[in-house]
Amino acid sequence: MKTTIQFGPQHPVWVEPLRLKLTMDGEIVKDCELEAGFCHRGLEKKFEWDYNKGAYLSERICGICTQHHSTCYCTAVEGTMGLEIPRRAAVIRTIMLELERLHSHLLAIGLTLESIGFENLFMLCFRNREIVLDMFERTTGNRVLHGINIVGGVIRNIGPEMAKELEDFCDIMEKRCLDLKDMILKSYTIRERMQGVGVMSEQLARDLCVVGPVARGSNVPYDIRAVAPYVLYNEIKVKPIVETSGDCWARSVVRVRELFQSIDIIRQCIPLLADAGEDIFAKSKTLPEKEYFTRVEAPRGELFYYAKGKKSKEMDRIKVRTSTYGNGPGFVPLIKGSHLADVGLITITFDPCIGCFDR
Amino acid sequence: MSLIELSRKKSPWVIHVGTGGCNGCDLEILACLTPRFDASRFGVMSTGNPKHADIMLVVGPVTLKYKEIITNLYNQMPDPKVVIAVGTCASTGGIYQGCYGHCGSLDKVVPVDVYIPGCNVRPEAVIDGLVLGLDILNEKERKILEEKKKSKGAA
Amino acid sequence: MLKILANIGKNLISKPYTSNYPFTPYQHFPGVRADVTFDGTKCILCGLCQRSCPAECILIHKEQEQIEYLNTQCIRCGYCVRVCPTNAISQNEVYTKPSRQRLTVYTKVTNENAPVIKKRMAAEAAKKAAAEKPATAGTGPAKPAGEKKVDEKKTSA
Amino acid sequence: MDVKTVTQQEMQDVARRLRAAGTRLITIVGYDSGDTIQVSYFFQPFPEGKAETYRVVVPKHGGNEEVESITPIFPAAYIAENELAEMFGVHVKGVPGRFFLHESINAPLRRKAP
Repeated sequence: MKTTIQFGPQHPVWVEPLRLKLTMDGEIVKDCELEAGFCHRGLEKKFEWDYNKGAYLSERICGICTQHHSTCYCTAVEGTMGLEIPRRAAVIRTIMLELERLHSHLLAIGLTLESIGFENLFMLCFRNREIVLDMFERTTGNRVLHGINIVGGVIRNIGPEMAKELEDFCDIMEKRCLDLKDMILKSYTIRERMQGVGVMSEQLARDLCVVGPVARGSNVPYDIRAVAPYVLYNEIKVKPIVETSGDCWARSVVRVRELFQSIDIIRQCIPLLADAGEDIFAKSKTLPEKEYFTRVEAPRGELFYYAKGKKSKEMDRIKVRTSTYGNGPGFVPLIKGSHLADVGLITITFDPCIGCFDR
Repeated sequence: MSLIELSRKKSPWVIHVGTGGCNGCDLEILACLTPRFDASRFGVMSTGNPKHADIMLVVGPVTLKYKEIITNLYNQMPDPKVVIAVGTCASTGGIYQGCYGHCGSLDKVVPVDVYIPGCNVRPEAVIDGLVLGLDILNEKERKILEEKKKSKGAA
Repeated sequence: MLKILANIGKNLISKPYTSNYPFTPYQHFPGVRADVTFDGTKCILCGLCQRSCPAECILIHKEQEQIEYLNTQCIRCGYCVRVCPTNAISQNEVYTKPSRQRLTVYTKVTNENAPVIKKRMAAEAAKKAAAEKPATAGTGPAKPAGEKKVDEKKTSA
Repeated sequence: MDVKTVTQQEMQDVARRLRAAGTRLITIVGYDSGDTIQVSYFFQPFPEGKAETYRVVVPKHGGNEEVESITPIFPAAYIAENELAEMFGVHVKGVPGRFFLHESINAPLRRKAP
């Protein structure tokens, strides 16, 4: 007998609305239909706007990867004007990007663990996350929406004192992440629950062009920081972290290992602050007129902005392609044939961000 | 004070609804329930089921597709109920003013009792809002009890 | 096993991690962004903040010589603080408390260098000079400076 | 950013060639210039190489424009083509053309012809 189950839009597993229409045969999912658009606000239309205000709007596409969104937007608009930002601004942006990856990955790991019922580690992840948020509050003035990126640079400087605090922060964070890593990787329960669930084969990952930890969990070493370096990644070489098995476990392990990579990059960036000049903002002399696109490796994967100016303050067209947009087609083949109890776990290891997906 | 009223005052259950803003305020509500700003100290518990909830925390401007769903959720909640608009978007629309995809602020769809301004809100502000929401919950409870008494007396 | 015991001992001694917020005062780092305040003695009513605000939360009423600031609609981005030519806008560090209504703050501008006010005063002086005999009536608006007022926003967006 | 403008038929061949070479599709961007709709396809060679852009220009015919679908070649194009169809009010062959938008809204990014 076949039954249809509506999974979402209001579901305890996801914070955000998304609907999956599951056709069930007993406990096994036979067919799955994805319905999105519950978060669609119409931001691409709104972006035909003053380009300075656009930086604040792009931040509010997604609250988890704000810095990535605004960096990508600002780089795209700077490209249309042919503007180059000062070196110090680039260093500050890189530090912020990596800090954000830390807090996003901790959030994703925590939510994954919560969805399999491991409340303790979820709380521990959030406890560690608070340190990152404190660091954000000190450097940028807000916990989540940072608002320091503007077209042409950044608005808040990181002084020598703050740089020292960042170093201390790295030490504390590394210690805590090591604890967390031990607890997750050595846990028999977690491994047994997640291994072999929701396997995405390497061929499927290449066919569907999935991005970020989902692709890297399936042995596709696709990382924009290595493929097409942006702000400071020309100097700081990043080697993509790859796992081979392609299941929920592999995707989580990629995120755990990337925590240390991020801490390492922040450590490499701090000495660069000392001899980077004092300018953090370059004023543009021209208006946006050409077309340009940029890509940034957000915590969830590749983030793409296309900008086209029309020689006035207003932009002509901004297209946003977010990482969940790239991972969206990957839900359906994995859910087909799995158990109903695994649907929540599989989707949460994709780290879906519906605010990004629908814009 | 009846037992139900006491338990409601001591332990309000909240339902967290994200209607399509950025996730900033969603995260801060999660941060509220986790170790740093542990709202469970006041007995606040997050539930996924609107039928068990006393307080609805709504985040984000109400998108056109979500309008119907949020009225359903509101109607499923038992009386007395309190709706808290968390963040600028839910209160007035915020930066998404004039976008075609949403129908503006939350109070055009369901009645709102508490507005928490801030973009994004701080967890402290959410705790303040919950405390204010509890007062309103008690007021509403008392009103319902009085009406019941009156109707009993009339009968 | 020993590690667990050590951990238990450590946790017994250490302070609780949870901040005791409503019972202890609010703590924050310097430079935190919250809502903005307008300085009526510095503002020149140029309207730059109104045009640059992404959330359209600042309304400048030139005739009434006052600034209407929709606190609930503000997104705390700090762009108006950066564009203000006279540094009349400053950013607070303490968040706005929740309320039962939407918050709107009115600020009366008293800066005599503002072009609008200069014009009005010049006009008043001219009027006074032209008609010495009839006494001029008080032209000041009803609301005093810096008054905070809570009311429902009348028009919808 | 260098753009190669191709016709719709050539685009199919280009897509097939790139698919065989293991190229990744980044996204499809639509743009309404007033009297034409430009559809740009962004590709990223993998594992290394510079991103490539191909553009198809479709003249406007009052809402009856047809764009060839590349979803059979690149499965990843499904969402992007749906979005293109619903945002600009064009017909992309073989996709339903309603994914994000509410029923009450039609082609929000389409502009009026000058």
